[in-house]
Amino acid sequence: MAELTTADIQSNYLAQVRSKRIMNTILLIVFVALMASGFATANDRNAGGFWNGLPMLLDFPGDVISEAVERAHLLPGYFVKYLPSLIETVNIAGASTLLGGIVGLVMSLLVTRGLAPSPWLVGPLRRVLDVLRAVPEIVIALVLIFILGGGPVPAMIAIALHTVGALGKLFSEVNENASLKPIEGLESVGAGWVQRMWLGVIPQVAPNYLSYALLRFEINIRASAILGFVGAGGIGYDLRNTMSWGQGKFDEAAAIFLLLFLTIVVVDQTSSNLRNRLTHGSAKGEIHA
Amino acid sequence: MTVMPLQIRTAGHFQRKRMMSFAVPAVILCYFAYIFVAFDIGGLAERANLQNARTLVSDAYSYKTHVTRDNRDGSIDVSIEGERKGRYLDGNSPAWVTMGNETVVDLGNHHIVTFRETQVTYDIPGYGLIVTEPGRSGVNAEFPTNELPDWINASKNRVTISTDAGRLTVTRNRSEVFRYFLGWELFFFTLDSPYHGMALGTLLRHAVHGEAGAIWSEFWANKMWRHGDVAWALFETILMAFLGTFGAAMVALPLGFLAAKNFSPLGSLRFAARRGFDFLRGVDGLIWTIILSRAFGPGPLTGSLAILLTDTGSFGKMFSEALENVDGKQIEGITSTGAKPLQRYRFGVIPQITPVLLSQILYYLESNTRSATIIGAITGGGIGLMLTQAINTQKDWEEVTYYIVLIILMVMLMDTFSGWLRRKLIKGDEGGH
Amino acid sequence: MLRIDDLTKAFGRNKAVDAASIVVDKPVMIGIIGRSGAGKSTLLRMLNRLTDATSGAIMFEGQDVTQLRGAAKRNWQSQCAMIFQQFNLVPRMDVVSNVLHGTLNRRSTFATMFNLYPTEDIHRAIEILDRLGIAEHAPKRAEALSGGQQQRVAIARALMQDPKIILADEPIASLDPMNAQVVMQSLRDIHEQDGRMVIANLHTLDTARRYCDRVIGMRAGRIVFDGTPEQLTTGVARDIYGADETFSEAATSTEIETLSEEVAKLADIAESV
Amino acid sequence: MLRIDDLTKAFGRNKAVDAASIVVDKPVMIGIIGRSGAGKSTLLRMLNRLTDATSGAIMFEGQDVTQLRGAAKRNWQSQCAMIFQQFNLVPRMDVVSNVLHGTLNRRSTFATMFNLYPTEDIHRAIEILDRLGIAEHAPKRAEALSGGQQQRVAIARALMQDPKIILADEPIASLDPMNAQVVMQSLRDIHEQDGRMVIANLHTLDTARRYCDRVIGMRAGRIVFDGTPEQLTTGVARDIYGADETFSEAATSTEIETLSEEVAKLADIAESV
Amino acid sequence: EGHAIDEFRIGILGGENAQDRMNSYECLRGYTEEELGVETKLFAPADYNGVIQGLLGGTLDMAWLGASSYAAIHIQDETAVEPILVKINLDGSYGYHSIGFARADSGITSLEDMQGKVFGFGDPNSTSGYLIPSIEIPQQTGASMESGDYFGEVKFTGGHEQTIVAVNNGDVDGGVTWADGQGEWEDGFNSGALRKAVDAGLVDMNDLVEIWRSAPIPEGPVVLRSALPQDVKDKMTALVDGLYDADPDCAYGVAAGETLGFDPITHDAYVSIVAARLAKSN
Ligand SMILES: Nc1ncnc2c1ncn2[C@@H]1O[C@H](COP(=O)(O)OP(=O)(O)OP(=O)(O)O)[C@@H](O)[C@H]1O
Ligand SMILES: Nc1ncnc2c1ncn2[C@@H]1O[C@H](COP(=O)(O)OP(=O)(O)OP(=O)(O)O)[C@@H](O)[C@H]1O
Ligand SMILES: [Mg+2]
Ligand SMILES: [Mg+2]
Repeated sequence: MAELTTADIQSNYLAQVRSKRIMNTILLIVFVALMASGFATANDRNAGGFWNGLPMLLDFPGDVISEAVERAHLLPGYFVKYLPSLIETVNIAGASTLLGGIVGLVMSLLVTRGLAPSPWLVGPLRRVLDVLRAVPEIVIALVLIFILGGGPVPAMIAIALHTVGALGKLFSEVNENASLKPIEGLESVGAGWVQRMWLGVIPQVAPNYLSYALLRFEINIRASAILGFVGAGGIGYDLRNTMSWGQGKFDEAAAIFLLLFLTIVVVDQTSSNLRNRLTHGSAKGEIHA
Repeated sequence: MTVMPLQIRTAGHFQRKRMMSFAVPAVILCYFAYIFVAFDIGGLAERANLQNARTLVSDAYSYKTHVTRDNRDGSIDVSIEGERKGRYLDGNSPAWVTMGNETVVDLGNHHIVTFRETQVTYDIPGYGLIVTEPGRSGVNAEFPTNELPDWINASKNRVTISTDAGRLTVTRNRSEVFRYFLGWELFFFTLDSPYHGMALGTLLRHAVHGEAGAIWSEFWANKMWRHGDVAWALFETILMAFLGTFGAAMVALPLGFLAAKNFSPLGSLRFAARRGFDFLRGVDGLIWTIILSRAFGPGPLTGSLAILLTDTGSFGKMFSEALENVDGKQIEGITSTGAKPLQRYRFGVIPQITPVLLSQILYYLESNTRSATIIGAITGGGIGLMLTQAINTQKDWEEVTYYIVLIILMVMLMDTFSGWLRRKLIKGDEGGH
Repeated sequence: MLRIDDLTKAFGRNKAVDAASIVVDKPVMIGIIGRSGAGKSTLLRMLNRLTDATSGAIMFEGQDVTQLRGAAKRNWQSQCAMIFQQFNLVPRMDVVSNVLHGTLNRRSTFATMFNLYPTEDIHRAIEILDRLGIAEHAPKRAEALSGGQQQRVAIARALMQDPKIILADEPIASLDPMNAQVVMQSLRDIHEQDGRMVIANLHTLDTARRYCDRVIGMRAGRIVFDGTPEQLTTGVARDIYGADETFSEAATSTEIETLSEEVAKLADIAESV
Repeated sequence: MLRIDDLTKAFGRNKAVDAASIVVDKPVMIGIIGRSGAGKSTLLRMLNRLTDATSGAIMFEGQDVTQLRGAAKRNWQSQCAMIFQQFNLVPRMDVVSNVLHGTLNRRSTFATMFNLYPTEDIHRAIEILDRLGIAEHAPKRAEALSGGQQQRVAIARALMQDPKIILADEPIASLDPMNAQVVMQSLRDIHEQDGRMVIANLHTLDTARRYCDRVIGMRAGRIVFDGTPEQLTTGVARDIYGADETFSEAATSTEIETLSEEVAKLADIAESV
Repeated sequence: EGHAIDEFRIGILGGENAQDRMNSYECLRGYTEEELGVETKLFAPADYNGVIQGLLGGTLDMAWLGASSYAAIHIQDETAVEPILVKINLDGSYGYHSIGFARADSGITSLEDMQGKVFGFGDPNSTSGYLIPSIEIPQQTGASMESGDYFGEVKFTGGHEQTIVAVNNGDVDGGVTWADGQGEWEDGFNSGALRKAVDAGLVDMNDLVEIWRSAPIPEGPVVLRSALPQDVKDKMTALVDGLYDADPDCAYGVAAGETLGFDPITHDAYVSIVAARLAKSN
């Protein structure tokens, strides 16, 4: 390589700066144009415009809150009334996270190169995971409601399937970072695949798995509440029925909303504390005995 | 030192480990048992309607053509999926329907249904001839056997015969035959289109001869499958995700500074911002949609704003965490040159957090495509609404399948796109634009 | 009892082991020496069936080991223990569990998944640890032990397999001289007391000379020397290592001891600054 | 020109700098030495106004620097460049941009927000980089450079400020001896050729001796020595470092060089095995 | 009141495929655009509540509501909308029925047989799917509609279609949906949710039996937002009123079936529905 003079470096650098500046400007313009035209399109396709609607933003919450405040004394009764629904929602999330986590765990081991017992299955199974992740829960739930009828089971299956996809991928990323040495050690003693995975991989990755599963549980609680909206049971279903009744049942809607919101916040906080502890050490004692 | 005590201690230790390793699966099993009871999964087996499942699956890859006779005026109507849009125009009919005084419907495999003046007959190979006579007094039917097989459902006023070849329903007013075919009929062109039934080669020839635009618009405006509308709906869904995600990012960035320990001037302000984020996140996007629909009405803007609100909560939290983790050395380096506060943020902070923020935003773009589908299903619009409606009206499962496939492709596409963008931007980025 | 015939392993066009033939008729302690990349590890890994051979055969007591599949292969692995340079233990599990992993092949998958090891196995594991002088660490996690201790746990796991052959792939390369000596002595003891065959890849000439009954030299995948330690002259060593005149035996081995000591000393000084 | 009067900085009850007074009447190169925690960094940071003084004054050309606020303070900072032990560059931005940060105080906020710098500034930045021998790295990201190169980028940024004073807080503490020498020589050159005042905190006695015109010793926040390098005897050093009889000058400095050389040599030998 | 408008927005109530609804209203949209000279848009939210919120918030200008949905709006804001027209059946009446039905093979033939069984409503905002049966059935059974009181369990299925499928599947033992009550049971009556299910081949009416029928329910009104300028209201009233005569095909689509057109109506026709709804509120 020929020696560059300072002047060369200067002009090269200036050229580079200029082209970068042009690139950035184009990027910025494209982004701004996309945002602006996107907003304009959405605004145009909407029944009410953004600016007209802004002053009315608080009308609906106002209605709900004023009715709830008016009949505040009834709220505790509603809490009790809807507790079973809440438990159902949490159970849907819990069962589907567990189920999805267990299947996702197995899937993740099957799709991690280096761990998979049959390498030719890795590609196809990964596509399966991609598809499972891509399908919104609501799609599966609606179809299953058609076959199985309403209730918690379609929601559970729908969320579990999505969870398999999501956790399967995250777990396999964790697996990729697991050290292969212990696994080779176990292989050298003649351990089978299941033994290698269970004794060699799982102890290494368990804290990360748990952390991801907890995060998924948080997400799944929301998902299960949402699926209630389409008839899959749980508290979402009650919320939808009272909300859409409108005035006259807003107090119940408010109570249900509070119940759900508090649950989400509590689960969020607890799980993020737990996750922090899991990923930032202090995970003393064997997670996996 | 003898190892005896150690051996005994270790054996005891293993006893405890054994208990532990059984305890975890046992707890999980107990929970599943509880769920089994609480969700009445046992009763599900009998409630599950396999007939529906079969209908769904077979309808997903096949279509049915209805041949309907109005028993009062004798008029006959042949239409695909029994829809007006799929109706064979007067005088036209598929080859297996022979119109005339006696209309003969050949269901294949020697299954023949004949509409006569006053009678409707169905000749079933291996079973015999069924003769029905719809009239004022009901549907009088004669069957070759006394004992009716379970694929015949007959009452005084209605007879339904379902075979592998098709299905015949006779009531006092109407006689109707369904014949099932594989495939998604009329997917490209409806019956009234000049291009219907054209072979690909012919079509291409037409296209080359300047009809490409016409062919495209015939396809795009297909009344049965409405590809144009579906494309709009997909676009609307992606639009909601796009506006919501990037809008939220723009709102959350300044708020993130407010909530970050090392940038927020006031403790109370920080606390308020954090609780605000928790609230925005805690109330799900779906509920935001309902709340917003009073002010903004139905439409994609409402969906976008709902996503924007929820994600402002998520991004605010993540951004403030990213800001709390910034390296003070760079900021100090910039400060020591006498840089103004804005310059300090621009060069000390922004270059550090852009990769983190960008990757999080782009990750959300994909997941919001799914959220937008759901939000659309409940109020907004877009492909989610089309899907729910198609499922709720419970016909045309091929349409449902079409939508599901499109949704999956859309989400996977957004996933690929955001992944690509993430790699591209974070690698080549020189500190944001 | 062990007979290796024309064993070859090719990675693409590169032959890691090239037509190696070895005959061993009684349990001896064998050291394999050679430069980095000579194919020592690959040879051992083929013996344990961690790597499949490209061609050739490994006959052990009349059976062709390279042909074994599934359970039979795993059964062979359980008879032929392997010790690794990096110990390859499960770091998050306790020492006894790691030792008990030596019995995995004999126990049902279900039992091992739920820690259902027979009490006598547990007792034996402790005895083996005691024999290797690390019984008091039994309840600790493997990762909490020093390198030398971990390697002894690995040896304990190997012994737990009650193997006919112990393969050791540079067992002392990541250890300091003190620990290296302990580990090599343990292997020697096992060979002498239990009469097990030991095949160890060794980086250093003098270790091979000191502990082995027979030394095999490899170079570029081929076996270029096979004889007693006495036959291993500096000339031969120069041949194996492909070194030129400047080759000093010291550079391959004892130097390590001096070196690490030196460095440790220097580090101490630096720290005290 | 620079006069520090009774400058004190207290963190809670702990006085990091305790009534320090220094008078400098012409641009010299000053080295400040002292143990870790002696208050060297705090003193420099007060000079640059990164930290506010608790009491006392810093007079520069008749102006009390400690009283400056807002734009005036930032203006002072731009005249008084600072170099840090950890370089404190923006690692994701290219080298030239980092150097151009030295002009931030002079340019409008708006222009700099969009990375719009005048062409002559860019030319000058590259000239400065050339002077420091790292012009060919100009378009690279700062993080892609070695420690010594990064420190030279930091010096380039300082020069870009065209400052009256350059403060350097242990500029060579994270560098290897080779790079340390290059960096110190650059500072010395700048001092000699441009006639700028340089004040450097140094960890090692001999560096201070070799490169500085004047050495200030600090101990527990107080200035305990202020004189020429020649006046800095071992006894005085022992005083500054608060060391007892076993204090060997070598332990504070040159040893580092020998040590690393030694280690490098040994590593070479080890590698050649 | 009285500001000129710059666009006109028509809401379409849930129940049918969104795109189908849009398509059948397309002709009305064209006429409106012509008549008012402003851009006209159609909106088809997923459920009743979407339209209700739109009318309450003033983001929709016109919709054809169910009686109960109209009552819901009226209760929340008396001044939000005013009813203008109602659809007339072929026989000149303007009502329909809530029909209770069960599976034929379940042996249930009347409400009495439903005691202790699972009962399914549709959408809580539906007149025939919830409001009217929830008032008339207790009058007949003498017990409330609370789960466990008379019926073993009372559920909302979410909509008419879901109720039919739920009953057909045996998910619920009996349910209510809407039908005009004319024509024959085997065909699923002349119009209504049952008829659509039959036409789609979803259910076989032989498998179902009628177990209950409500008193006639007034058809829901076409409403206009009250705040619209008077001339807009007049024009739209005239347009929809004359739709049947001007374009019967369009009227068929808009009215979702055979009709004799629309007749004027006032709030008075819905007083009892409002009362019923108030009675069901807390
Ligand atoms: N998995 C593999 N894929 C490709 N080539 C390999 C693989 N494993 C080993 N090799 C190659 O085979 C040759 C022999 O390697 P091997 O590890 O057996 O040498 P070694 O004598 O054990 O060396 P070392 O002392 O470094 O452990 C080397 O050239 C190496 O690069
Ligand atoms: N931000 C701070 N808050 C509280 N105490 C501080 C702070 N900065 C420095 N100190 C304290 O002030 C004293 C002087 O610290 P300073 O960093 O100036 O020492 P130093 O001589 O630069 O040491 P070193 O060689 O370790 O950099 C120390 O006791 C230190 O703990
Ligand atoms: Mg090796
Ligand atoms: Mg310091």
